[in-house]
Amino acid sequence: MSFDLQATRAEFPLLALAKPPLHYLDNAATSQIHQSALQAMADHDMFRRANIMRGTYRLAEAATTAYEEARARVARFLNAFTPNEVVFTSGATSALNLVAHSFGESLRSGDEVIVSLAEHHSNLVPWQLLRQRTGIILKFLPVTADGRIDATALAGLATSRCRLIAVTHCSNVTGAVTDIAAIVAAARSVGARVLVDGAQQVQHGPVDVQALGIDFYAFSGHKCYGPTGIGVLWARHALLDAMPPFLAGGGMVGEVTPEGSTFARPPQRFEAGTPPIAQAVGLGAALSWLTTLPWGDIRRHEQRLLQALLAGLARKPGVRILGPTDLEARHPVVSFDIAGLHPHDVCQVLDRHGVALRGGHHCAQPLMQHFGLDGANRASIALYNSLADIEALLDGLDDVIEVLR
Amino acid sequence: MSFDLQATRAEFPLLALAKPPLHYLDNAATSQIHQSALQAMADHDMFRRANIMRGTYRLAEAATTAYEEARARVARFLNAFTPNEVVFTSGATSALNLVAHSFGESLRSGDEVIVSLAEHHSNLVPWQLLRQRTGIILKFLPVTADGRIDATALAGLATSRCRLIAVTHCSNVTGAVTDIAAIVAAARSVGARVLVDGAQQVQHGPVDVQALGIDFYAFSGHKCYGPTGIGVLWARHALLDAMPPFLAGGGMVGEVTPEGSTFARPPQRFEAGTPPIAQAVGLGAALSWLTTLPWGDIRRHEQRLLQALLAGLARKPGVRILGPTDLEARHPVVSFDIAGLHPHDVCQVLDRHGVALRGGHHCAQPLMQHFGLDGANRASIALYNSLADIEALLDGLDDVIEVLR
Amino acid sequence: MSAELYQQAIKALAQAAHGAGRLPAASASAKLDNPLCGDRITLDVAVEDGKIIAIGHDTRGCLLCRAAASWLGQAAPGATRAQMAVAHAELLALLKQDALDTSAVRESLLPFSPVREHKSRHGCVLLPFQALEQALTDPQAG
Amino acid sequence: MSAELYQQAIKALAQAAHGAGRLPAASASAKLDNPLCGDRITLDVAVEDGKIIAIGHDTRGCLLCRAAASWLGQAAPGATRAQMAVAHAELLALLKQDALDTSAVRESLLPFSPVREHKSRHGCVLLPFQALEQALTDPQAG
Ligand SMILES: Cc1ncc(COP(=O)(O)O)c(C=O)c1O
Ligand SMILES: Cc1ncc(COP(=O)(O)O)c(C=O)c1O
Repeated sequence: MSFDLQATRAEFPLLALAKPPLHYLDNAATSQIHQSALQAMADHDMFRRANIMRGTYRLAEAATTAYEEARARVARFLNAFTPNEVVFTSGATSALNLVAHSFGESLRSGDEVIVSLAEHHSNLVPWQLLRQRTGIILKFLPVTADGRIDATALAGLATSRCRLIAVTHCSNVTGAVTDIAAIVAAARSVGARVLVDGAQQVQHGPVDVQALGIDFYAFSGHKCYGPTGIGVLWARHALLDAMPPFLAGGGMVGEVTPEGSTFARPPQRFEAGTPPIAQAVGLGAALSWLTTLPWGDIRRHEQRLLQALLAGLARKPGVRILGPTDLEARHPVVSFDIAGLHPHDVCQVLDRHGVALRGGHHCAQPLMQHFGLDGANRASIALYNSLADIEALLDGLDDVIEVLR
Repeated sequence: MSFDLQATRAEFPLLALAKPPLHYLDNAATSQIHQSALQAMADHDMFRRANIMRGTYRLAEAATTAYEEARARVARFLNAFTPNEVVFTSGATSALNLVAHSFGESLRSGDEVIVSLAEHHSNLVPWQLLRQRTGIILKFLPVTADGRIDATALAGLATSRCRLIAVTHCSNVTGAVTDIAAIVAAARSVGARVLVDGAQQVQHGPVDVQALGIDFYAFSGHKCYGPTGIGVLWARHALLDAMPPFLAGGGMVGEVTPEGSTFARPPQRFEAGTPPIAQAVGLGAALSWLTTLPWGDIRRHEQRLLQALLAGLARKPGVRILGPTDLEARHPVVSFDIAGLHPHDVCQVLDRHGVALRGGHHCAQPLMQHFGLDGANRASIALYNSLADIEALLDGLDDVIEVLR
Repeated sequence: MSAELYQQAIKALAQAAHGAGRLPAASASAKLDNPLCGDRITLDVAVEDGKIIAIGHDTRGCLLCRAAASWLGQAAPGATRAQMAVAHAELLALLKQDALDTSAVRESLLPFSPVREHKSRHGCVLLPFQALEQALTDPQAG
Repeated sequence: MSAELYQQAIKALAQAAHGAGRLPAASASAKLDNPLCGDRITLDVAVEDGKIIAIGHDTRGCLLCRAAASWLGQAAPGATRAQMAVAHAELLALLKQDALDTSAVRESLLPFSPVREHKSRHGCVLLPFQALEQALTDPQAG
């Protein structure tokens, strides 16, 4: 199978229906949803809607089966050891908070957690709050001049008190892919666990958590062509099994009396209340579709667009690219500054050209500080983008400069 | 406008499409979804999908507007003072956990929280975990012989250390509606706050949180004809404003540095990460539809079915109804036991008759203990149910007794 | 389909309640519950020279669960651990194999085959077998 | 639409940056940010006998935000609190009234009217006005 760009675009209702055509380059914020996910959710709600787990009638069985099949699909996408390692959450942020609370409960004052300066706020602020609650020491892995996480600095940073290293798989600002192997090696040498924030990785293909050798992986459905309202925490089952519950309520208990409660085993222990059932089914459909795609072709396609974008930006006056300017170990997410022009103004004018770009701090203020900026423009490419999208952006930027200067 | 049952049933795709016809009587677990919610979500994903809040391009503005319009619709449904009192969560359970963590953080060892023995696990276990974390004293409001929350017992129970009384608006086991006015009066006399779990109330019509005089209200979308994956916490704005954040991440911060962060005002402070955007829009559509309905007619219709159900059950040999057997201050949720028959077997056989009923402890084990049972059968009626549904259940029960005895 | 589920053989097994009641001289016990449906079993077993000599159980569960516990109460005494492990495997095959193949399953277990079609009930039937396995491999204080 | 947004009058205002820079002898200050977009302003004001005599601000924001701050830098000195409250109300009406009605809005604010159509940018224009209001009613230590 080879990658057919036009056919693929047609499978995204918003892109297919947009008039005038939309050059959607804000995929790092949210990707468009694939029709398989939309269809799976509608089918679920129209033919199999019931609460899961405890119903014995056929409709409830069908709903439970669909939900657990979605879990199995996530497990296949991540190459998890078993579906029981897959916890459905409402998004990457809630998955990360789950770890900060449940795994975090085992940490003591003086224990260390290391995060990088390139983290999204969702993988930073939960650890700051844990620091407030328990007195852990939060250390920061520096980034290189072009914004890459500097894994070599771990040698001087990780001590025997280090319990967890939590880093992003791919930066939502620079597109840089983290050297997870180096992180894992350093973590293992001090006995620390490794959490990887995969929010920006999963839209670029299946992940192999076993090969990565990590302990926790988190991502959101809405950034990988699936629905909003759903996310995933993957973790080694033995780790999950040792963790206390976080949210409490129906479906995660054993015996409940006024005096106290016992808890179910993972993953149920971490899925309190009625989960996002239809959304899990939608995510399962999107990931199944992703699993079948010709990723070699798609990577080449994405790199071609990335190259055109980097080259085009380099030619514009006053443009500074944040992060790596080469094609090595990165995904097609490019942030840039235009001297004297505020990103919100830039993106506003680009909108006139049908180009959807995001400007701001991208929920990564420490990284912005590193670059000496309050915010930046960001173009982020998904598999359905075309050279025409890149050209519209580059042409639009000429107009931006004319209008705003 | 008067209530047209057949026309209303036709607006629920699953009921309209089910073959053979489905007698869906598990509405307390999850209701079927109204077409307006399905349509609103599909439209959102097909025409307005973008991340919210920070985008300046038109698509992102449209998404943000739709999300905030949904918040305004929830506010109207609840008669909130302002939409800023409405926090979107992933469900009732997560809304209740939010309060147990954020409001709970202000409680000290020895402070008291009172819940009733009729609570769903989702409004019980979070307080047990808070007790573990902070040493609060958890007290239990007793229930009467027929399972009603006994508000008069508050006189002897609530002391000046009482900080919160948290009760369900309507029991998911007995259908009994709590006397909230009595709870509020008792709470005010000792300076305690009142949280009401509205999960079983909202499917029976709009709520007026101002008239109730309460402080917190929680419910789920999937039980009021809306989507899964979305819920609401309403709270007085001043209370919310005084509460620390719970989940942390993008969208709920002000300034973030490695040293620490400042937080946005409510509701954003409590909506970390990308929220369930399409699901909020779907819920908004369902609640708008609910707001327009002729509730006087619908209540009469629901009561007629309830009456037929109660009378029919009373005639069956060995059947014991849990909870009130009259029509006063209750919704059409009826749990019952059949001597010697396990609820799972009962519901399994009913399924052959196209009757969807739930058996089990209904996530209310303390109440089940009160009734001296491990579990029970539950029939729960929604506005789209018909007398034919009740008759199918009653006929089915005759077969149940024949097959299982 | 459901009619078969509650066929006479199953009802009779549940009714008979072989092995019901705790075992005073248990060499091992296990208490297991299915948090999803609330079924609970406490199972005692007395083992001598690798052979199960007696079994007892306190089962709070549905008809299917009680029938399965009763089956064990009948079949386990006199059997070795290995034999019971095989019986457990046969039941798993009966319920979960992609295609129904009864050739490898003993006849006395066949009345459970309609449960195949009802995934939500698999746990009910398996719970007593899991309790026996746990009592034999990872016993708790009775 | 967006073209008008960045019309010459707005660009000129931003460029002029009236009142830019902190005020050494401020009688009150306010620091405000828009957490949704990251715009930040620190605004100082010197008041004498109920009259604003000078204003200063450090604005990190987009062109629209800087234009609004500059508008204040030009209009506030010499005005009373009440006059500035009215200007704030006029701007709010210009941006948020259901139907555009410019009859009650002073001419110097009209260049901001295209912002109406861009809800996500309302906060940019309003931020300096909110900072002034806060400095006048609920001042923090500068
Ligand atoms: C790297 C990274 N981590 C975490 C998140 C949080 O994802 P969500 O907002 O879907 O919870 C994002 C999304 O913005 C991200 O880019
Ligand atoms: C009274 C009550 N409270 C809370 C809940 C929890 O709702 P959810 O599972 O949607 O979070 C339920 C639903 O079962 C309920 O009936």
